[in-house]
Amino acid sequence: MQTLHTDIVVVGGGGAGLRAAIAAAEADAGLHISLLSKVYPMRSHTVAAEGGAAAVTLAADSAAAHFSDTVTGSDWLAEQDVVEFFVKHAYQELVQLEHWGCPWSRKQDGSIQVRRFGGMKTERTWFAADKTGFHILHTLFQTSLKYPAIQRLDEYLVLDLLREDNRVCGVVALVLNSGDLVLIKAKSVILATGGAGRVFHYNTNGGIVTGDGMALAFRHGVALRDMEFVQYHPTGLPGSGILITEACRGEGAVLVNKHGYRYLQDYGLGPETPLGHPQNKQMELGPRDKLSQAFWHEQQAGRTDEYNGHAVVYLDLRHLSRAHLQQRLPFICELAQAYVNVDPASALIPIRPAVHYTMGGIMTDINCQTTLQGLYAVGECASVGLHGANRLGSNSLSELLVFGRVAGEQAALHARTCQGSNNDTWSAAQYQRQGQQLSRCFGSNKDDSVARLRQAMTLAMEQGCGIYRDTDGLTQCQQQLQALQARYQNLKVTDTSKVFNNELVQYLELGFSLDVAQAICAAALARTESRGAHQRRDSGMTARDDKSFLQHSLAYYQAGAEPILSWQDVSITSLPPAERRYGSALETALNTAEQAADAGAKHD
Amino acid sequence: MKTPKRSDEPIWWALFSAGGVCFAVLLPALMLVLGILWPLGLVSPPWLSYAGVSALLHTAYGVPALLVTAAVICLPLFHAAHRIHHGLHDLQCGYRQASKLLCYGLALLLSLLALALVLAI
Amino acid sequence: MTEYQLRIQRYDPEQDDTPRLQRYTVSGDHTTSVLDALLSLQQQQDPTLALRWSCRMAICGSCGVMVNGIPKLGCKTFLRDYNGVIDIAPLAHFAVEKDLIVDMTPFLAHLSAIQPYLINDKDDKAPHKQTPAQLAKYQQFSNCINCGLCYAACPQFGLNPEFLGPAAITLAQRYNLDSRDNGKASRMSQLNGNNGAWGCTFVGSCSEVCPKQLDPAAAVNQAKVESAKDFIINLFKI
Amino acid sequence: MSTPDNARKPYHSRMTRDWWLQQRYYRLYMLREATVLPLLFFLGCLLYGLYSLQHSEMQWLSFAQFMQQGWVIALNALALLASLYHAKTFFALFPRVMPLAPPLLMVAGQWLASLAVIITLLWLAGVS
Ligand SMILES: Cc1cc2nc3c(=O)[nH]c(=O)nc-3n(C[C@H](O)[C@H](O)[C@H](O)COP(=O)(O)OP(=O)(O)OC[C@H]3O[C@@H](n4cnc5c(N)ncnc54)[C@H](O)[C@@H]3O)c2cc1C
Ligand code: SF4
Ligand code: F3S
Ligand code: FES
Repeated sequence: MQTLHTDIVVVGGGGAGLRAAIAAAEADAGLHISLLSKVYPMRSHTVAAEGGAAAVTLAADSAAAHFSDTVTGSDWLAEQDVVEFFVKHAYQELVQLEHWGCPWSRKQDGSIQVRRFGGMKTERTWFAADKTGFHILHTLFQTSLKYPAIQRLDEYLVLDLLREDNRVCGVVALVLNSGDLVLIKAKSVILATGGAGRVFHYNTNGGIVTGDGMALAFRHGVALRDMEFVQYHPTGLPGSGILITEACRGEGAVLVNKHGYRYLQDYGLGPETPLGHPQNKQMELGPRDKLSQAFWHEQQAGRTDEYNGHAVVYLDLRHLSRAHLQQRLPFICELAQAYVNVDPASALIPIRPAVHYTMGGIMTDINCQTTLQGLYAVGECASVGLHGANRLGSNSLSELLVFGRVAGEQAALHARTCQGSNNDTWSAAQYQRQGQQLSRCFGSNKDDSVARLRQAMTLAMEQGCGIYRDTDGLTQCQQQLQALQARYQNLKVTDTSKVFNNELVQYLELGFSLDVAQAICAAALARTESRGAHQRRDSGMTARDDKSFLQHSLAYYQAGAEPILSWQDVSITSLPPAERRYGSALETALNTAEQAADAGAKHD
Repeated sequence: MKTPKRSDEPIWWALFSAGGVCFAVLLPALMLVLGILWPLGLVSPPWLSYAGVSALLHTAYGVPALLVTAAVICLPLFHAAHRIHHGLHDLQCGYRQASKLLCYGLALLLSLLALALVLAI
Repeated sequence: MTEYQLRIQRYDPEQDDTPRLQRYTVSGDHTTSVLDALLSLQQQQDPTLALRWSCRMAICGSCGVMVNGIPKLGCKTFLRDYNGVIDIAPLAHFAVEKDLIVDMTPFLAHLSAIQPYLINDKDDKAPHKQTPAQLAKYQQFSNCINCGLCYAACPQFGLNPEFLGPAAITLAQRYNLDSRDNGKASRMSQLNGNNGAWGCTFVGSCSEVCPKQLDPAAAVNQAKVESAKDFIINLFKI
Repeated sequence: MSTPDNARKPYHSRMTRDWWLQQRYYRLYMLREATVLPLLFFLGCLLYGLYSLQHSEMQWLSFAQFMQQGWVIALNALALLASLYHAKTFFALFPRVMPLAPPLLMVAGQWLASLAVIITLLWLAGVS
């Protein structure tokens, strides 16, 4: 039996995991930190984030404004104390990253430059060209090399958590290059495994974004919160789903349907803003959920075009000069050229909505602590309560940093104060059980395969839990998922090799994904209102219903059955629910909301 | 990570680079005139007769002659030595130290010879 | 849809002593990348095929393979650009773990060796000032996605695995050129060695294959100039 | 994390001695490196010339005769071509190693220098 002993296990080498590991190492150099990741850290999907990270920066901006944008964007389902904490600490975290070397884009005088972003009233998005996530991830990864306390275990796939009663005491991992199982005992475990976008068919996510961490915690009785809220990004490339960043629209790109008409003005986001003069929160800079929904209506009305069999509308950047595009959006130019053979300076980019982000996740408190003692969660896999029903672009990169740090510090504190588990017979038994479980999955597949099952799952989710949902579709999806779970029980891994067994990894990931998919579907079915990214078409459910649903949904795992749903109150500190308004309706409404927020912010 | 030993390559690389410039800027002209046109009889300037060259070297005797020799013979020799030394490594031939001694040693010897010949005239 | 012939180098450490070639036929259209083709093979014909990938948008650096002998990102190389049988093999100059997966540990060790992080002792709360011109000095070299294609293209790394190699030296230059950094002196000691900048003979193929066009060859050779300066300064120190 | 019964068995392939024949890029590299071989021949001629000059007029004449042999002219012509190929590659590398001015400008400047030397020498040799 291979057993490792460490103080803190961080599962995930993305932005959140790396930030947490560094924070833990800085909090206490005497602690031993193991950073596990199923891919090399710099392959994590944080690398793909293009647009930027938000923090109040300009003199004209205020914490209260960022707070109100975030809460409004969340359709009032954000935990307002968490948002307050977040907006207060975001700036300092971005500066920290600057001190670690992140090549932020600059103004002529050498100060930080900020750009516009959808749903944000003021320019407050820091960016590093259009490779912000890439630069953040590499800066963090490279900085992590400074700390001898951080031991990296690259290409380790975590299969399960080790739990004694109500506390976590380590993880079980598969070492991908040898096929060996290893038990890693620790006092604190931080899950930072990223989102679950790959549960859907069209998505902007990398192949590794399969919801592993969510399922790990879920299976051990931790609630998954607000799982019904899945963000569609309005501008993915047809087919692949590769993201064309919102920053394009921040720079002035416009959306047109097949007739060349800027259709967003028909969906409450108008009036039409003049070409080259984007307005915050109007037209193309409206929030993502609204934009994706508008696409759906355009498609229903037959005003979308077709590209390689996919319905598309177009992103128009042609009025921006080639030089400007090369300077501000070089990666977008490269992507458009390679994947749809379009030069954005002279032609329209075909785009369509694609699943982008899971707002929900492992429920934690403001300290990133879950209901299992010693278990923390952070980043996209977690629901600390920042995004509510809809995330604003550029809030999540900042979230990784702000809460990554919190998680690391809290985990360090816990590791210093708690007693580790020393029960070795118990460990041996665990190890054996895991080994047996793993060996049972090998065999020959007659009429099913991991690939086929996965395809069926992603299509079912796209159908049932898409941009618009209704009871029939959701119920059908739920039944399909149940059938797929049954098929999964009989599914076998045909490749029995140990070294880099891709099929085994995909099999395990699919198991995680299916559990997460069921949680999404169950929560979506239970929320019989429309809010943020969750839109129901059933009659009586198309509007927000604060009386019954100003509540977080909590899904609890049931082995072999549908998750059990319960509800949790939302923490509201200073901004009482109001209507979410964009376009011209915004101005008047916002002033009132902001006054309230300012009043609230004065308390601290 | 321990600190590696400082390489002496900067010396050879500097000579190689200087030689490379001479090879690219000065030698094409020389090769054209001395190696092709003159032997073919297409040009026969008086300064390429025995008396002419001797006179030339005498007027330029000393530092100028040495400098010209260094530029058209010595530095290009080191340039060649550098490339051959690394080329042998590329072809997986020979031991690094031996090939280094041989290549740069020969370049040094021939360079000294050239300079001595110029001074001896 | 067109049919494409692929010849893939397979190696299963538990069965084989040396790699073998296996032929497959896949269908694809003008948008099908090599990665798409490999994944469709894996899903429909042979689940035992092992490869690395994630972002499928040329930014995570996982999917490097040799295509007809040239290092490429699988997700940014398209079948439409090839005729005849397409040869696919794991990245050259690295040890093969299985099929298209190589051992990247030496690459990571070399990256870590050059202290790839900002070294300075500023700890006030304000960001540094850095003008766009100062940023431009190193920006290009900060775009490395750690894909390792340049190592597979560099014969000097193939001949001498201790050579720090193009990406690591480029990263060292990236920090050395950063106006906010004071760590050049300690990085130079790595670059000054025979396995540092001096391991390069300017073959230049690293820059040819770099999918992000950051010209690592230029970085490595600029590092030689720096190392030469450092050499001279050192002479006067004693 | 390797144990004795670890299933790993990484396969290390060795570079063969003819690696440089496999890709066009490597062949061009080797060609560039090989430009020094005809260069060495020409340098040998120069040394021989110097020796002859120092020795006697007779010797100088026999040097001149040596230079007139077909194979010598051929090798020196090759050396000239090699020097031009070397120049092409060398000039292209310079701006990348020392980015002092726009690359095109630097490359053009270097060619102008070579050309100037050629023209000067031709003029001195009486070509008009
Ligand atoms: C295309 C795209 C663009 C985006 N742009 C922006 C933007 O401009 N601004 C913004 O704020 N947000 C953006 N986002 C969202 C943001 O990038 C992500 O939410 C965030 O990067 C997630 O980071 P993370 O650290 O939580 O997870 P990830 O970066 O996904 O990392 C997850 C880590 O967990 C590891 N892991 C997972 N499962 C296991 C397991 N079972 N065992 C071991 N390790 C495991 C993985 O190996 C990986 O290292 C974007 C997202 C996408 C997809
Ligand atoms: S320098 Fe280029 S080729 Fe080399 S690892 Fe970086 S991105 Fe890849
Ligand atoms: S290919 Fe290798 S030899 Fe130098 S120029 Fe690039 S590092
Ligand atoms: S899959 Fe990420 S670079 Fe190709």
